Amino acid sequence: MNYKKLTRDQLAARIAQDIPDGAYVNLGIGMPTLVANHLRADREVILQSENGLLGMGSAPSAGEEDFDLINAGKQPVTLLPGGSYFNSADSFAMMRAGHLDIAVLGAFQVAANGDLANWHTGGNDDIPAVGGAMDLAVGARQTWVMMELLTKAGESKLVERCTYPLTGVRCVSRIYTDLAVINVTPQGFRLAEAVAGLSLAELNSLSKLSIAP
Amino acid sequence: MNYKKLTRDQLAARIAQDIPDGAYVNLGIGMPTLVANHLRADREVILQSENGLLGMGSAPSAGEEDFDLINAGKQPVTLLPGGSYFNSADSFAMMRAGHLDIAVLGAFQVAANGDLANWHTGGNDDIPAVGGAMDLAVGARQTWVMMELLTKAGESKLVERCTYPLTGVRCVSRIYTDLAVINVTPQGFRLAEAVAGLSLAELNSLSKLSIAP
Amino acid sequence: MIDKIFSSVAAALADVHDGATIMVGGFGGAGMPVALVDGLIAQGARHLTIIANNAGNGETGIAALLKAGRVKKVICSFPRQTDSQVFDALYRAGRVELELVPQGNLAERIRAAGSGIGGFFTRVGFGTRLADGKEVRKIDGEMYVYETPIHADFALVKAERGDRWGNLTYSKSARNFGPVMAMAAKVAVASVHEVVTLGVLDPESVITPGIFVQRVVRVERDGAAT
Amino acid sequence: MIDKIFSSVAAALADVHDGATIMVGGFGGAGMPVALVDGLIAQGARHLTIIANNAGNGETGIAALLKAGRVKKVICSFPRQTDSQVFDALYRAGRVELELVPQGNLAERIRAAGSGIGGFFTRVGFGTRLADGKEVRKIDGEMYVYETPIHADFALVKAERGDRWGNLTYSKSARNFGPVMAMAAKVAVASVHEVVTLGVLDPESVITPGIFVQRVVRVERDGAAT
Repeated sequence: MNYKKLTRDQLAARIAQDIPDGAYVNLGIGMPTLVANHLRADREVILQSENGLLGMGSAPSAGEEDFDLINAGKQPVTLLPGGSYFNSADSFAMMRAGHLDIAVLGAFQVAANGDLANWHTGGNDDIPAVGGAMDLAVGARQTWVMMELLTKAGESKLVERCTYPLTGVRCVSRIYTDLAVINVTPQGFRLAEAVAGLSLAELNSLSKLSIAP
Repeated sequence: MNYKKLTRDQLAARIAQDIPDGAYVNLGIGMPTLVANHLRADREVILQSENGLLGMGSAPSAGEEDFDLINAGKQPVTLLPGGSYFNSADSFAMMRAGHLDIAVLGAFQVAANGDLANWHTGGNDDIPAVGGAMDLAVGARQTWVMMELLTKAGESKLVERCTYPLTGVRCVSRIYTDLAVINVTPQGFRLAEAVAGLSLAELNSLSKLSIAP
Repeated sequence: MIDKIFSSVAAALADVHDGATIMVGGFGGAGMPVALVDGLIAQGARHLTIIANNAGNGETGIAALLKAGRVKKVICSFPRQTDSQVFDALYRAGRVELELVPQGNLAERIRAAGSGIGGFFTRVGFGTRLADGKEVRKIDGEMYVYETPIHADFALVKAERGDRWGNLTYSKSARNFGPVMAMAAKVAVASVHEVVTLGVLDPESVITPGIFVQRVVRVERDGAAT
Repeated sequence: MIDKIFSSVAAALADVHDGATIMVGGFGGAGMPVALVDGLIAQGARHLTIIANNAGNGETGIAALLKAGRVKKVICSFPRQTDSQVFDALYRAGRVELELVPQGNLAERIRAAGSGIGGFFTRVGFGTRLADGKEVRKIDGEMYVYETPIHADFALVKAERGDRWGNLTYSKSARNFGPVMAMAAKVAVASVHEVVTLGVLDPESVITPGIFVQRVVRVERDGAAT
């Protein structure tokens, strides 16, 4: 094994690299939130938060927190000049009608047809919670997934068919993982790039898939 | 004939008398607009205008007109302290979901089952225009009609069944005319009051109906 | 004269009945009308159905209402949180029903109730277990799910400023569900931190027009009722 | 950097194609983007479908566009007015199609397009000739009619102030259809009377968030393009 996995921050930076100037983006709670720290200074990207903000800025300085101004993860944030507030119905209208360019979401599994599972592990004792995941998954113009390729148990999160309960059907267009960037095409997964030193054969072996070159 | 028809202003005052303190009211274009001039000073009534105002005031003084501030009849109006502006979807949400207490509308015909015809005479060469009439007719908690009982040709506008194209089905609860006030009940028209000197028999003869006492 | 200002939370909630359906604004703590929920606990109504984005945080607000055993059912999008221990325990014990709704469907269904919409089709949820058994329809080549309006007897909304006509403004992202919930309830009760004279609120910037609000009560900024 | 400010009406409308579907804000003259409609006339696109509340007043705005022979079809609620002579003559001559829509259905169908709703049921219009042939459904004992979203290629909206992110405020009742039309079009073009620096508009009082607006162009208050 002569390759190195991307760290979470490296992965976040890799995604930020692909977000074009002027894009309207929603970063899902959890890992995708990290992308905000790596947005390029020479590009203006407008972040939306499902709870009713557009133009979300970084975390406030200590002591400057306003708990009326939080993000979808319920952490205090700031609003940039040019930002705005709106109600939940308007916020989800933004998501659900394709006004957002990109949603970056975490995932438990992504299938070769673009199906996404990221809200429920399927365990019977789990308390289900969906939040805005289903809205974002099918609403944004492009849905990108940010995740580690493998679970802690070494199982691939890229799958032929999702076994976990679905969040959305055929909604993911690209998956950014710590080992490779993969596009979802009408013919299934297709490798966009792998970390240095990782061959497609090794990737296919890890994922137990036949990802197209 | 030992009775006198109410003038339009008397009829407007009669309607204003029945509008309770605190009511949210939409006055349709045309004759119902006159009701605004007769609202009782000891009651606070909030007027809604379909084009996006709540708390509509009277006409501005000459020279004070602002053509960004008009009523549904496109005449300049004012806004009272406590008034607000909103978009057309929100304005019609107010109408359509029963938030308005009373809509006062003009009519070509009202039927004994409460059907209303007030948007189209049915003439083939007429250019149809509906505006907010259908929304108001079915949306307000109570729809009242303000009209003369008879057409210029002497025909009753109270009818067993409308012959003009309908605005709404079973939506009118009360009709204020220059000769009588009539309620629409599950059993059909019922007289609430007639002008002094007009008997029910005369009213039935004029309207060619059997209005219940 | 119209005067929607109530002198106390208790007065504003006096007629909540057992079995009532109650919308509660807020996303996490932002916009959560804690003083009104505390008032509801004190008021004592039972067998409530609560409609909210979350199912309570920590031991306050909806969590305290749940803990007091007043809630029969929760309709929400995101019950599970790091500090949702009260809901979690009741749910696992089978002592509270849950209807889980994607957040956008929740907001849109509430708006539909407030707007006279009898039902609508949305792509959100299609093919997932949250759409199990629901009517579907193909529209322009895409699959949609039929969703119905959510009405309520009461809405408890946390606003910032209000006047005697019921006009409201909010504070930043505390707005969230407040405006649509106020539209969808028979009786919308708003807590405000400041009651202002009629005309002080800019008519261009009123967020909830007074027609959607039946009762306004001032509470201190720390959440205590005045 | 995001800069949605266009230097001229002509530049903001350069790519309107023949056969385009175009929403035009306004209720009567209030909110009617006369400078943008004049720009559309100068631009020359033909066979247009116009979606608006009215079908033109006097000889300006939509009336002038109609008179120039550019309009194939009008979708509106209230074409007939005392000064709608241009539309009236074309309609009577069979030279323009009309789809008449109750005003609330018009606003709601436009909002639906901007909100990802595939269709919805409303009581408005049931039993009338404007619902002829439409699907109906009984919901909670009342009859509803199925209505579909109205999308557009362009929306022409008259606002008051705007910034380079596309945030808009309006003036009084000139707001009307602007906010929902901006949501429902692929390209929303807003005329403003004042372009302000980012951050000048109060985030609590932005009426149309910039995400819904693609182009902003300043015009003089008399309607003339700058």
